[in-house]
Amino acid sequence: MSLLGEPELTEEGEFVINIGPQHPSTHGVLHLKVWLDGETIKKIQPHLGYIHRSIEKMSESLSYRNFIYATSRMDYLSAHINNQACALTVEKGLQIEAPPRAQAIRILMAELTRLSSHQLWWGCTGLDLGAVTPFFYAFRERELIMEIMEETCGARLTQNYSVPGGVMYDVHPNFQNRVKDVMKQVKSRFREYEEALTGNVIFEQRTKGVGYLSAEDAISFGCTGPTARASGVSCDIRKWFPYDGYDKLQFDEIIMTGGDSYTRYMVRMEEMKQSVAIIEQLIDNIPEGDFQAKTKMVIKLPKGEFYQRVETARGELGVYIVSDGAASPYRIKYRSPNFSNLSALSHMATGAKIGDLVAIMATIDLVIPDVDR
Amino acid sequence: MALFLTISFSSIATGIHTWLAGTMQNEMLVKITEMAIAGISLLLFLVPLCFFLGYMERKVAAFMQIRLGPNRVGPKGSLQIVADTIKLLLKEGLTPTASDKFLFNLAPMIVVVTSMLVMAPIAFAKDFQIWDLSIGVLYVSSVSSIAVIGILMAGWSSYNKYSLLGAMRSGAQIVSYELSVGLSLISIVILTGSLRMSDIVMSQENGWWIFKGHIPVLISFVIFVIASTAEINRAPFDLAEAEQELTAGFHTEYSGMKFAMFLLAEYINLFVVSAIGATLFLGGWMPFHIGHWEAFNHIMDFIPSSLWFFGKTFAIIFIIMQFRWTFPRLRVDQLLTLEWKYLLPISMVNVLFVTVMAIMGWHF
Amino acid sequence: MFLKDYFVTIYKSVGSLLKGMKVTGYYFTHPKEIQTQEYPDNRATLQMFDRFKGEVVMPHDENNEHRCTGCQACEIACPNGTIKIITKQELQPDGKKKKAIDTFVYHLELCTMCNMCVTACPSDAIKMAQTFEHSVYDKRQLKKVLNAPGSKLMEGVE
Amino acid sequence: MAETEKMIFPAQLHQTADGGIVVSKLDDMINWARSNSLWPLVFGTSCCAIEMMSAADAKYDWSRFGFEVARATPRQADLIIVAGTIVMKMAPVLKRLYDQMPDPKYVIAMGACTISGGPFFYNTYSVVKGVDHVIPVDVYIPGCPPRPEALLHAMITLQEKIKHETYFGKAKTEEGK
Repeated sequence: MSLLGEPELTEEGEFVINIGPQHPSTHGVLHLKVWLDGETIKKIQPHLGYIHRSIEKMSESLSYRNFIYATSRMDYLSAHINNQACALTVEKGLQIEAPPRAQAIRILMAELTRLSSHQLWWGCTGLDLGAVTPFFYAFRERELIMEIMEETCGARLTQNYSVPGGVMYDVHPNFQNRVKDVMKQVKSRFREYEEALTGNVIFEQRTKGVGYLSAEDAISFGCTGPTARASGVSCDIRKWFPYDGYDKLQFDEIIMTGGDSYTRYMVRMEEMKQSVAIIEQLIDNIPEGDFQAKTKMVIKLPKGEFYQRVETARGELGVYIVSDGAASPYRIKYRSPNFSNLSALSHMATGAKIGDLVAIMATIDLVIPDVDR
Repeated sequence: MALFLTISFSSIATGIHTWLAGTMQNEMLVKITEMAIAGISLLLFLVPLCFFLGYMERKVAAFMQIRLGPNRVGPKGSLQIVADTIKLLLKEGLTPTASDKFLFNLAPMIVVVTSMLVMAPIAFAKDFQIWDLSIGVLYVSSVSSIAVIGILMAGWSSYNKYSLLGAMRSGAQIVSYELSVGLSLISIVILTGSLRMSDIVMSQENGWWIFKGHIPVLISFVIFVIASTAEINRAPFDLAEAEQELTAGFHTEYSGMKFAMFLLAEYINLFVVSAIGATLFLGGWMPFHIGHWEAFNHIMDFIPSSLWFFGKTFAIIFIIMQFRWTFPRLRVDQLLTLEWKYLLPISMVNVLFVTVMAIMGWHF
Repeated sequence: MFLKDYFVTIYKSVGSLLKGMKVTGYYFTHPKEIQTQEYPDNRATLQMFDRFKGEVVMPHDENNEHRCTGCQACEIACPNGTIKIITKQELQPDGKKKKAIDTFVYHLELCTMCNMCVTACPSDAIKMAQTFEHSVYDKRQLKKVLNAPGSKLMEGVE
Repeated sequence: MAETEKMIFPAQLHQTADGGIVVSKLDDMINWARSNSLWPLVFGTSCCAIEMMSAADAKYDWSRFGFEVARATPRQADLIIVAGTIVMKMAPVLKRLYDQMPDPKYVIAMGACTISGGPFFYNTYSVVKGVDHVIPVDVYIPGCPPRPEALLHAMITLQEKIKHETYFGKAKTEEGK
């Protein structure tokens, strides 16, 4: 049943179904108009705007301190990384740098966010493919990370922890011990993840060779993040344009060349391990010092344009601020990773089955509010 | 208590029969009354059974998913399904305007009635069977395939594209998997030499077929479990409902009581296929006997036959439930590949082995 | 050769499926792994973290005095107008008029718990409370007045 | 629950004088069934949906109350948890989903966005300022997003409300007497 429009056969005798806006596998309110031939997909047309909250427009009327909180609601699974991106852009405009302690805390939080986001993604991929139980195993570890977030930032999902100049307050005294405990547990569970889903023959059949995206297509669609890295495109912002001291850390950019759903899955699984490695490097070496640089009460950026990109759990997030010297930005534009990744969906899913569409959407890891903003 | 159960089942049945035959002179009337009693007692048995299966499913799922599951309604949450049923009974039963109203309302009935009909030849305990007809196995495999008509009807009449896709998937699925189920049942029929359920159970007096029949019967048991999971539309073969793909598949438009009937049918089907699997491969109500160990067999006989039957049935039900909560769903083409490329050829070759074994008398 | 591949595929597939069933089977047979915290029953022992942001409150001491001077820093800091402060001119004992709060309106239904108001407050008059059970039947109940009736500014807070 | 008792209930509660024992017992049974079998619709638009998923996970486990049968089709759902912002384009879809649900149906507005537009109350042009402009809401939970426990609390609050409904006889209100 379509939510928009009656069931109909188009002139060429095509069978059109509307997946979404309310559909369990669209991860939000995406509306896909799908032309079918039997079970095979002939064409997909995504319809956007069901969660367009005009965050960009809204940010123009907020001060530089205040607009950051709204970006938590954009890609809510990488809320901290979004906040970090905005804070970095403002810092760039002010030509200040966060103190080393703040930078280390930010990276720790960003990697924890990435880990929790990937864990949620892992559970939901299982769920989308019909295996319900992985969801619960993934959320068990995710809840532990949420506890860390809650103890230090005071909120589980939308932390609002990064502020221009550093972080809002220092980490909780318990932070280091708790993180170490959690990392120990997270590491011990990877094996179980592999047994429960990765090695499963049905899962392999469902994902291998499905939704192929070549490196050229990945570049031309502007895909970033694990989606592009699974096609062999090196695009990790943490390596290419290091920020907040990522250049001082030892970690690998995961690049695989399969280009199918299974490779995208494997890239994310490996990234989880890299995140754990980054956290373990940094957790004992948080520099002492201030957690926040001194900033004025009312921040005013000089006239000009400022751009900063970061690597969220889904790809490259770019924050572009045009300032006219006032206390609030003249124009803000977010280059969100999901929008570009979504644009490749139609290309990837054409010729696949409906079941594959679900698998492809799961492995792109779409967050729809980030598409619509 | 346990001994009482064994005695009562057979004696109650014969007792009722003699009493009815004594009071009513008309033989026809006796038959009709007996049928009515059987039907009513079946219903009285099925409803609590489905409550239990629903509860069991939720608890099994919960424990596999490291959580508690229903525990607030009634003791340990045991009344959860009762609450669900009462709610569904009292919920508005919608019939979409554009649907074919007659077929739309008929479909759930067909699905439920079909699954209940299959209960007829199942032996629940020693001498306790509704209808011990001479073609029991054939009856089971033919009647159970009628259910697909109900599902197709539901999908077609809903005037909904998801339903239609679900129904078409279900049609392809049940028609294909019927073959494997049939072939694996036939291997037991070949060994027993009879289609009658009571004969099949009695033939396992000196050991269950899964032990007596060596590897070929083991293979056909595995194929039976896989194929019947597919036939009753349960995950990982629940393509007809496929929540993540087709919202709710063929019953997308059903609400309230009509939806409850689909749920009821699902659980009855689950019970029926497990019961048939238990009867054919694990000896039904027959206690665990080993060849000529008279003393051991005698001890085993003390456990009432109904307990044996339900124990085996629930073991298979548990396995099917574990499938559901462990595996991802197959894609529609992989589903057919599995059947036509793997299950069917293997079961065909398997039937050949079983035949040779039966002719040569290599089984115990 | 073909037959060998065929059976190797079957063997591997069955193996991987059994591995998956081992995981679920393990958890089914190990009830101590159950993670559930029974929320309404564990209410007495459930402890939120100190920094958990549940709602904005204005602490009052035993003399019904608060620390809010009515400077409206929080109102300005709030990104989405959750706080509205209505001030009045209060006559001091020495005859001077002084600004004081009349009502501190807090819209819980709008609040995003971003903590900006608390960090902006120069006199620590407001803080985040660790409550979270705010469910109501009527949305009007979510509009709160934080200063208690008849409360005064604490001595020495400027 | 002490908290829920304190809350102002939309209807004043009185014993039915003329209701009769059978009718009120039946009512109790129906309300018991309905309140303990709230099947939510899978409907999440943004951040709150993640916390809704968390409420389903092993740590919070709403299946203890019998809520875990999340239905993807509105035809089989009893409850719609509006988890996330509703924008102007989504509002007609939400209304349609609500209309497709069979009676009795309940609505929980989860999070600041659904109650009032929340962070998007001022300065945006596209957000519906409160989901109660579109569909009637039974329980509101503030928070951005509310904790999973807060969602459980809201569902318990909704159960309390359902337990005071009447199916047979007159409403248990002063006006109904």
